Amino acid sequence: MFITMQEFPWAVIIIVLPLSGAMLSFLFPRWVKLLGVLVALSVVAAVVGLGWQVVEQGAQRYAIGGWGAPLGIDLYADGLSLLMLIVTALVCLGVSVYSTGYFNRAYFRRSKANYFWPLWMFLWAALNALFLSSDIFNLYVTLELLGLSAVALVALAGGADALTSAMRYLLVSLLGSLFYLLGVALLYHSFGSLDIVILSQQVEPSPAVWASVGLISIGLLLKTALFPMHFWLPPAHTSAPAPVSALLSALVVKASFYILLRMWLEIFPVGGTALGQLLGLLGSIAILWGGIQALRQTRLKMLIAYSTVAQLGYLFLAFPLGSYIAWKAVLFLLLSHALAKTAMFMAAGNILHFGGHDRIKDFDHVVQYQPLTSAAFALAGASIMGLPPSGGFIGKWLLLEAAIHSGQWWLVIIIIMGGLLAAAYVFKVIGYAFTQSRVSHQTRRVPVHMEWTALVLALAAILLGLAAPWPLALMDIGLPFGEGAAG
Amino acid sequence: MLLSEFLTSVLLLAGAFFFLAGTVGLLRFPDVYTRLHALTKADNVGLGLMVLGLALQAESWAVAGKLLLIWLLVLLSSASVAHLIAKAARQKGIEPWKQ
Amino acid sequence: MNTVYLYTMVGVGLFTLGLYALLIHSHLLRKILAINVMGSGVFLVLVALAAPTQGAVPDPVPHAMVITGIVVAVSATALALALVLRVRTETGRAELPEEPLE
Amino acid sequence: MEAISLLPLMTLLQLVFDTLLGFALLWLAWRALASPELFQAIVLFIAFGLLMALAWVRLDAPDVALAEAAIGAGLTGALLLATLARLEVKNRAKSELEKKHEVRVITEKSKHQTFFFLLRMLLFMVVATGLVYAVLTLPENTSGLAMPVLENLESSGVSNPVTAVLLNYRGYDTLLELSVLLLALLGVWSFGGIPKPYRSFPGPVLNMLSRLLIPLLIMVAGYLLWVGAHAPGGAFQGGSVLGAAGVLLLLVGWRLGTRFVGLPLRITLVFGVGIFVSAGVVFILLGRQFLEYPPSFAGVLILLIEAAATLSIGITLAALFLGGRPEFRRHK
Repeated sequence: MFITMQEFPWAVIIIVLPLSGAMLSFLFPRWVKLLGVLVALSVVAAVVGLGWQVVEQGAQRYAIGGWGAPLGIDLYADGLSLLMLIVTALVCLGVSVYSTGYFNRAYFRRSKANYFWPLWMFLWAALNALFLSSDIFNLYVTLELLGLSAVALVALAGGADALTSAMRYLLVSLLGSLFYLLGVALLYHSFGSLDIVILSQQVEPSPAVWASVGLISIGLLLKTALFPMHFWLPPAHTSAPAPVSALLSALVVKASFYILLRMWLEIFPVGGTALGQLLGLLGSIAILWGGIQALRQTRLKMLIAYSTVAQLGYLFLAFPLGSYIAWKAVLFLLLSHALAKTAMFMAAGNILHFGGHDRIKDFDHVVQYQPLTSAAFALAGASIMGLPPSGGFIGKWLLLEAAIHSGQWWLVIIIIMGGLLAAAYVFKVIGYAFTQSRVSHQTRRVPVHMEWTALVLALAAILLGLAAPWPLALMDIGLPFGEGAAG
Repeated sequence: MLLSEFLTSVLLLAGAFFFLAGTVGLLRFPDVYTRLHALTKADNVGLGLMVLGLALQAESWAVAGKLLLIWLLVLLSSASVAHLIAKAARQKGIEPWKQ
Repeated sequence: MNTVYLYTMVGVGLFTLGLYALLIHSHLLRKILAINVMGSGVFLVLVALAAPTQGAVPDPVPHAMVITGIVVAVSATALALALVLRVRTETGRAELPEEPLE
Repeated sequence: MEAISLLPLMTLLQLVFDTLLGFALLWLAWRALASPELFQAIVLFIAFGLLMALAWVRLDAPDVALAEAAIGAGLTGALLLATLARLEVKNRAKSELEKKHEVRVITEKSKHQTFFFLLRMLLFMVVATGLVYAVLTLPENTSGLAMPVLENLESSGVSNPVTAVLLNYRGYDTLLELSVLLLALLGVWSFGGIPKPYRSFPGPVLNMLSRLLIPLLIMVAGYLLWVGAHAPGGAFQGGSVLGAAGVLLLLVGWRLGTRFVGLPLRITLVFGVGIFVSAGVVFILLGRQFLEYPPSFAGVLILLIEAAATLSIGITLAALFLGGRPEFRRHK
């Protein structure tokens, strides 16, 4: 009524929509599926609205309650948060469509299935709030909202495995949050503000700042599952229901990485320091260790979960480089991994749903029975390996370029070896997809839209590579990674 | 003025003495029933004396009333809780100490 | 040593004590207690450093943050406790398996 | 003259008191985490929570003290005890083996474990020493945001600065925090299959107590909600007192009538967040920012939101205590 399109608060809408969706689907369990898809579509529309605003007018800042930082809480959207929101919207739309088939009565008790929707929409609201927040205490609250909903979703699968891994995940998540919160306390008492921008202007090295760097980093690295703090990830991501595994691997671990990235870019610039080298080293070990472990797995979902451990390692290779290109490369990898990993977990869910198991050796003509799912897995695998023209290829290419540019040849070797390992485990799965199993299995029909969703998301991961200039340009809005010329 | 301050001091000290006695009883008595006895009796009187002492210094009747209310509530809940604990102990089969 | 530093040190002490107990105990109920103690430690640091020195007003923002934190903590505790009961029903033990599932 | 000469004595006494309290806190925490019996551990933890409330009072944070006493010690303690009772109801005659499990400390011998154990210890040492050093070098008094909070108090609608921060300046945090509480309940319900609590036989005393206390508790909740605008108190403190009333009701065997278990209960649970979000969105439509209250209505609006939140918080906490989702059948 009184507001023009230019200043319509899309950022708020993006948070409020899934939050209201969660409440409505809790109130009216009968309508959950319809609500889920409707909310997903409208959030996508709102993200488009915000995207248009950001592209037209540059980075957006929105003062909730009209107070403005440091007294109030600000939302902030630049290229970095916009891209995170876009990929979240795509993945969540996919998950929404996929889940209408996955959580049907044949597979899940209805009472359980009904809880999926509100929990999942709370998770989405938490993700959107997290990517938009500019306030470090508000980030803590969103982290808790995210962690608790993720844990409840893992436990939804029921059974001893899912429950114990959910429990471990919960403890890790709470521990990580407390480390983060203590770091926030030290930062607040050093500079009297919680706003990232204000902090970045005032910050100067002191023991308290270093302590808070350490605390925040440990807390968030624990949540991001960087080697050797990855122990909780594979069981949790494996035993969760397939759409939840997809959400966890694609988005939830990235959320804590996003905060880390923001803090390190804006508050404590550590790119290129000794700490950065350490993170790069841990990332490299994660790539190799995760790859080798993935190769050793006999169950498909476990393999994909270890692949996540490895792929998360790549994200930390930017820290020893610390250059403009390296940051962009890592963000690009993050986006393409989110899409590809969602597709992979969905494909695994389809295979599991169809044959009732995910033992790789017992696959029975998967290609023949589920051609769309197999195609989705192969395409997503291509992006994970980094084959051209996928999104994964562009990301790795940029990362290689940055590594060569700075003369850090050991990183080049790690990147190539990681790619080879990824190729090995992806081909292992694809190889078995053609074989016949000696054991015959009871099979179940998989709804067609579950197969299509996986395929569309895998295609999106490939298309991301073809349309690379567009996201790369978006990343520069608001200059989250500094000036290009400086790098 | 001076008298009321003097009275307050005496009452507070007396209250503190009852608290001390109750705590010693809690630590030294042999079984759950006698400990409950020590705790509730002494603490209720102790708190009562403290409340009385503080009420003498209260700025208004409302504050004194609130203090009194606190004491009454504590009386009510500690009596009930003592009963419940003793009942639970009896149901668990803990015999009262005899010697 | 004034009040501010005293309580801040107690807060740090509680945090590390809780961390230690979280890592060494295997019973889940104890782990949850440990997390809560750690949380109290963090809250204490947050508020103690905001305590007024000589007559000034205390900073209310950390107070509000801690109230938020307390509510978040009780939510997480409730969820964790319910999960403990479920784990116990499914596995017969209120502990996590020593080795993560491979 | 007299007051001045007493001042050093008072500061000394306060310092002694603070030191004692600090040590008591550390000692209780340590005992709560190390005592052999789980029941004992929980009771010590509750005592720890109460002393924490005392520490908040000493730190001039009465709002936090109220929240800590009601939620941190009271409801968390009730939740812990209820869980323990349900863990033990499964096998009343606890085997010796399990008793050992309760205090078992992870001391596995395998190399893998030793490595991680050493890593943890190292982490622990680094954290402890580093933190102490960092805290000691902090500037002693940064006034933080006290000044802007007080300067804008006029237009915030309330005169208690903590309520102003919680419901107005940083109302968005509170909105998300209410969502966390709702989410926790949703999670608990989604687990399903939570064992029923140990059936209690309330007896005349508990019945009498509840009959006396519950109306009083509801009144106190209302009072705390009302007084929060200008003195310590507010939605969380009021809500948790209401939750305590709910817990007491559940303890004496009261259950929600079948008619109210479905949608009516769910509406009550969502009410707080729902009103909060709606209030925020309405102002967007009126051309203001999200959650930006007009100063002239702010007081009324905050009270309205807090009232809804108090109700939802109270019911949610009581429902969390009950554990699983309330059943449709009547118990008796």
